Amino acid sequence: TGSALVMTSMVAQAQASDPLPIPQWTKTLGDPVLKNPYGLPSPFEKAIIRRETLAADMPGGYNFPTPHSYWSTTPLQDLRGTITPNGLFYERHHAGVPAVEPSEHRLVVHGLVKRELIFTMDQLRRLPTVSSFHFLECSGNGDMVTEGKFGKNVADIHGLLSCAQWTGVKLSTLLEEAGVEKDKARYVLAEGADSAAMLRTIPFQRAMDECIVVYAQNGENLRPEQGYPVRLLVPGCEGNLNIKWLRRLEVTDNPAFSREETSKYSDLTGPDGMAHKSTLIMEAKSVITFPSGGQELPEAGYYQIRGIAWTGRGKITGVDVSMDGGKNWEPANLTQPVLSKCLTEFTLPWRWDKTSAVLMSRATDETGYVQPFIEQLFTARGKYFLYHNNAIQPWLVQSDGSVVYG
Amino acid sequence: TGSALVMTSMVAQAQASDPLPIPQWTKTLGDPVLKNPYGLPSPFEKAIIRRETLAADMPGGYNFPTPHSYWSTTPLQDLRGTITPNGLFYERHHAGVPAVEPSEHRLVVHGLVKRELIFTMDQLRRLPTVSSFHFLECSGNGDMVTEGKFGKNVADIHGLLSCAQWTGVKLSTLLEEAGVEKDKARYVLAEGADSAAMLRTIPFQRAMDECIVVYAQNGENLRPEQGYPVRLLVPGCEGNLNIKWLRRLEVTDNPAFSREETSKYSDLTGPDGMAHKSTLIMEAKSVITFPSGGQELPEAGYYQIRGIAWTGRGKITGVDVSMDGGKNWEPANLTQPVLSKCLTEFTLPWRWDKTSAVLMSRATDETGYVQPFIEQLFTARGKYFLYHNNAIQPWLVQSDGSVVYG
Amino acid sequence: QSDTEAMDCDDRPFCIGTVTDAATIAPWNIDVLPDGTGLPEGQGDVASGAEVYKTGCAYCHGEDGLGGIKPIEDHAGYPALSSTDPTPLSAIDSWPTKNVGTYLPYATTLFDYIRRSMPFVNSQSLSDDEIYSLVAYLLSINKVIPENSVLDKASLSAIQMPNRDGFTCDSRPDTHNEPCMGDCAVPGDDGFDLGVAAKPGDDSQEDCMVVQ
Amino acid sequence: QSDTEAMDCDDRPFCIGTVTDAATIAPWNIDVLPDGTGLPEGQGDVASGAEVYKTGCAYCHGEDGLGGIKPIEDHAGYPALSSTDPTPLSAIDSWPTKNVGTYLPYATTLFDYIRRSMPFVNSQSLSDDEIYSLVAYLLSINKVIPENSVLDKASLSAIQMPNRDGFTCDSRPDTHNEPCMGDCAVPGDDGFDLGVAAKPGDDSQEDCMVVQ
Ligand code: HEC
Ligand code: HEC
Ligand SMILES: [Ca+2]
Ligand SMILES: [Ca+2]
Ligand SMILES: [Ca+2]
Ligand SMILES: [Ca+2]
Ligand SMILES: [Ca+2]
Ligand SMILES: [Ca+2]
Ligand SMILES: [Co+2]
Ligand SMILES: [Co+2]
Repeated sequence: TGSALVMTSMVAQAQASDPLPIPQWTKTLGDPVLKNPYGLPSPFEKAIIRRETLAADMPGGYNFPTPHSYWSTTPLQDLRGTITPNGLFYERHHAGVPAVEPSEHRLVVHGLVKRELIFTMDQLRRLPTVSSFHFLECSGNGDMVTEGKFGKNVADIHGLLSCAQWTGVKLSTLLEEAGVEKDKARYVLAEGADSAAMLRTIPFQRAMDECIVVYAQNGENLRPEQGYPVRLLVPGCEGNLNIKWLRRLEVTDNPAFSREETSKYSDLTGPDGMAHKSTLIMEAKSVITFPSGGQELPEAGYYQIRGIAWTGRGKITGVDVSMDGGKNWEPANLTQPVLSKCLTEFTLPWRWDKTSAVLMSRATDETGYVQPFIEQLFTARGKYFLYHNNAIQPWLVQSDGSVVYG
Repeated sequence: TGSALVMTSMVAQAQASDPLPIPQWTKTLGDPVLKNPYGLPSPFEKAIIRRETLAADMPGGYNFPTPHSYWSTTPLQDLRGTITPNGLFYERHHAGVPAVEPSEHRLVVHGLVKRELIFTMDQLRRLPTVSSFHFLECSGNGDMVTEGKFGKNVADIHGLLSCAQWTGVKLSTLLEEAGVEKDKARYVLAEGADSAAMLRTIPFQRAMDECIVVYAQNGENLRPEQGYPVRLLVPGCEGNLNIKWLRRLEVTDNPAFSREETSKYSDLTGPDGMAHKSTLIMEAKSVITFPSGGQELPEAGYYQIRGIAWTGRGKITGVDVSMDGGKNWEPANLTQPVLSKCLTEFTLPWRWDKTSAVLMSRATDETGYVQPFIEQLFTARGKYFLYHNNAIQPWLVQSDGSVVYG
Repeated sequence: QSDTEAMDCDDRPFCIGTVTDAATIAPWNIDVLPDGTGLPEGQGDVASGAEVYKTGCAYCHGEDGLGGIKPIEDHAGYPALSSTDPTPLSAIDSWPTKNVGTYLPYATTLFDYIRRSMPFVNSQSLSDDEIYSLVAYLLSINKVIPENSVLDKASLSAIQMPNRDGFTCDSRPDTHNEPCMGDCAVPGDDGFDLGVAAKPGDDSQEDCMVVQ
Repeated sequence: QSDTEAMDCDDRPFCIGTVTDAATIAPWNIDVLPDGTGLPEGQGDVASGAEVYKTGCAYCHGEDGLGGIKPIEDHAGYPALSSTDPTPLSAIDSWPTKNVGTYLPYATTLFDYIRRSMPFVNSQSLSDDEIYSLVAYLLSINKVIPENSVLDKASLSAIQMPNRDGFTCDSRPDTHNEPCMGDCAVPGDDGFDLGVAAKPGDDSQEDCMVVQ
């Protein structure tokens, strides 16, 4: 399985005249119930895991020095639908994954409030909940492309992206409970309990309208790699803003300008070396996950082109697909329901005739914004931009059926 | 964590004057990325697993003789939202879980068709897909209640229920590819590749309109316990109909009347001992998951009543909640989006004043059908009915905060 | 014949999936329908079935098919395949023990089930003659057929099971509950309408299994 | 004072969450804002900072803060904390190496970051004086302040970083692409409009960080 399609039809054809054998698993008892009280994938799926991008595929010191400030990618090219199963959710940590004891963990809410509050996890879980489906994406997703490195497959290039159903309490609920001083409040600082103690500045209106303090991920409690027992969720905004292992929320009248808002995670605006201070929103993006880099088409005939699209500005309204390098486009089908600030699956039927073809997808969102080509981003931002690379991703299907970066 | 709420607020109050300690995890590096290439829950979540219902809680030989024809329950009282994470999806097997090799597995489509076809998994995965969210429920869910046994918690009583995003190819696509003879076809027989080789009869219209041959579950390939590598999905219909480890689909003009359509999984219709031959649809049902059996309220004050509702007849249109044993009801909030033949989450704010209270929920679906009391089911079906118990579930919150069957 | 011709591609939406034939499928095509379609050639008598049962089935289902072997204490035992009361289920009013004799509408179900699922730990290992003999034995001890019966395709198809009229189609919904919001009656109160016994369903119910 | 009064329940939507105070929170309240809010009492000079750096930081960040220690071959090294070219980033046109001197808009960021995150394997272990001295040292080797600097709350707050004017607010979207469907130009074709350099954003952008 995995991404490699083998030439099964000819093999099956040759065997078609033999009576079907009865496999051993049809004649003997399988594993009992509760062999795994917490279930695991089939052993035949052992290639479907999170991975690092190999240094050999990213020469030049692209990969970070230490596995504690590093990432791992979701194998998006091997997934279907829009949900990322929890065990395959991408990682991006700055001091590894802390082993937080939930009964000891505390969340402090203070600053420009009438009453400073401390919450235990039990207290947080009592408060009214919201549940919604949202993607998370690192603003560095795809940054190697801006540096002229390309990676092999979707995971390498776009793998810092996942999607789940999140449940928690609205940040506004916590702030109202603390008696937030709305006339003075301009920002909320959010800080983590890992040893990086990541600090980010949340604009107050976004904090009140959008943010959720979440503790459940696809139904069960958060995974350690996603911030167990509690994290901040800022739908549609860069992963780093969504502080994991959340321990403190401070309402302030001034922003922090933390290191992750200046030295890192800030973007050059153009050739003059100026930079943006805050670029929170992840703009509309899409990528074809099949056929995509590293995969192979076994024969001519029908295939379903498929992929995912997403935007931090609400709903995806369309995804167009080109099979000729961008000269002509067709609108793809969007799997319903299309949700706001969530992955959207797109599909399009295609017949391959063994000629080489450059496939690409182009998303449009509810604001009318259209996913750009990378050359447009270089024009707008200069050749040194790094983050928020939402450019169109081309894949070249070669005449032998193998797919590489287009 | 788990279901037990501890009295943390008084403890926290007493400690409120001590400066917050800095935990060890805030001062030292945590685990590196890719410690678990396939991630796992926090060790602190080890109580959140699938379980059997203990014989001590279900006296009288309720539990089946062998772990190979048996079940395990989803801890619904510990989950949030509507997605069941794959590792906690309920099990119901008849010969254990076969270790199917996906490259060897075949799906045969034959019978009243122009051309008999064999599919490999690679071939199935090429065909056009659908992805949608649906619950699966065993028609025996809650059957012990009809026999006067009650179990302790939601998992015990209603735990043969889970929900996921499913991706696969429509059964109609496979049947059209085989050139199904629509004028003659009345049923499709579906058969599994485990050593029970479960056989069920699917009505032809339902097969063409509704059924999906699925291979992905919450984004990744099916779990072995859910039928890896391919199963049938019949949205809204009893779990047993959704044949796992699907190996054969035969279009016929007559039904099978298999053992699982006669001896088992068929329901007495009334006191006269007559039975239904086919009761495929799971009717509207709901259950409060908090506060529910086995849980405990630590103090008076605000709580969010929450639960899940579902129906095999489309969408849930409302869930009403009573806090006084059914005399008075309030409409609960339904988490959006409400999807067809899928779990729907409902919530309702509540203030508990330490007096005992009987809580219950009552679902209504788009057909206007209202979830009944069990006494109504006994009247309609006689005292010996077993399957399709979708009765209202009462929970008694006692004055000490502990919750038991109502 | 080219590969494309063999695949029948011109006539197919996708041309994915390999064309095969009945002989290839035969080892998996094991279902038996109520009219006997699918029954193999072969035959078996009650005495032979008793022998096969004694060595291959009795240690789970009990010597006389009355079951009850309990591999796990406090759990149910392996199911009985017979009972002491042969009255069809639809004719009694006591806690029903659904089993082979009292409940099955068709004898073919018994053949089909044994063929695909039994013995439990080594299924699909019996010969067709052995299955006919087991069906004969089990129907005999359930007092459905005489002890001197010999079953084959024709005679098994002809068996009329005692409970064959005991089934109707799904007639649900079979409750009607008003979504009362205030001052409501509950079961046990005089004002609560418990409803009535459900009417039998008729064969027009769209999901119903109806033998033509 | 009853528990309820202490909890302030009458004035709160839910009365969940325990009331606390600044003294309790203080050990976690470690952020430093651009105007110096949050800086602790204490001070440190460049020479002391050089000593602390040598024993606690140099083995990762390099003897002169030029970094490059590579614990994993083929990966990047630990980041440099200085560079050989002190020109502010916004004044150059070559591949930017963002670092302490050339990029940070506020010196307080450096204090805040070291205070919360460094040393990497044993964070939040430095004294306030040590942090002041490290900041002094790092700003000194970055040619932002003189070697004889002594930093404390007031003097650190007063530092004007070279790149303090190098930032504007988010002005995206910064591309405009027509959803052309047929016979389209692509980048490289004459007919394709690559767009223009983005205009700087202004402080009214709703998410922007603006210091009052
Ligand atoms: C190791 C135990 C074991 C052996 C040996 C065994 N069975 Fe079974 N049998 C079972 C179990 C367990 C079930 C119930 C399976 C289920 O419901 O999933 C069953 C069910 C049945 C049923 C269905 C009963 C009903 O009420 O629906 C029949 C008929 C049956 N067995 C016949 C046989 C025959 C004939 C043999 C020998 C050729 C045999 N069994 C050997 C364990 C066994
Ligand atoms: C064991 C290695 C190690 C040690 C020791 C260490 N650091 Fe670091 N330092 C790092 C890593 C790794 C990063 C980048 C972390 C990240 O981006 O997540 C870093 C980042 C920094 C940065 C931010 C640089 C920038 O460009 O944004 C500063 C400043 C810094 N360290 C200062 C110090 C000081 C001061 C000390 C000693 C008190 C120290 N470090 C000790 C590994 C180390
Ligand atoms: Ca105060
Ligand atoms: Ca044929
Ligand atoms: Ca083919
Ligand atoms: Ca057949
Ligand atoms: Ca409290
Ligand atoms: Ca502060
Ligand atoms: Co950004
Ligand atoms: Co049923």
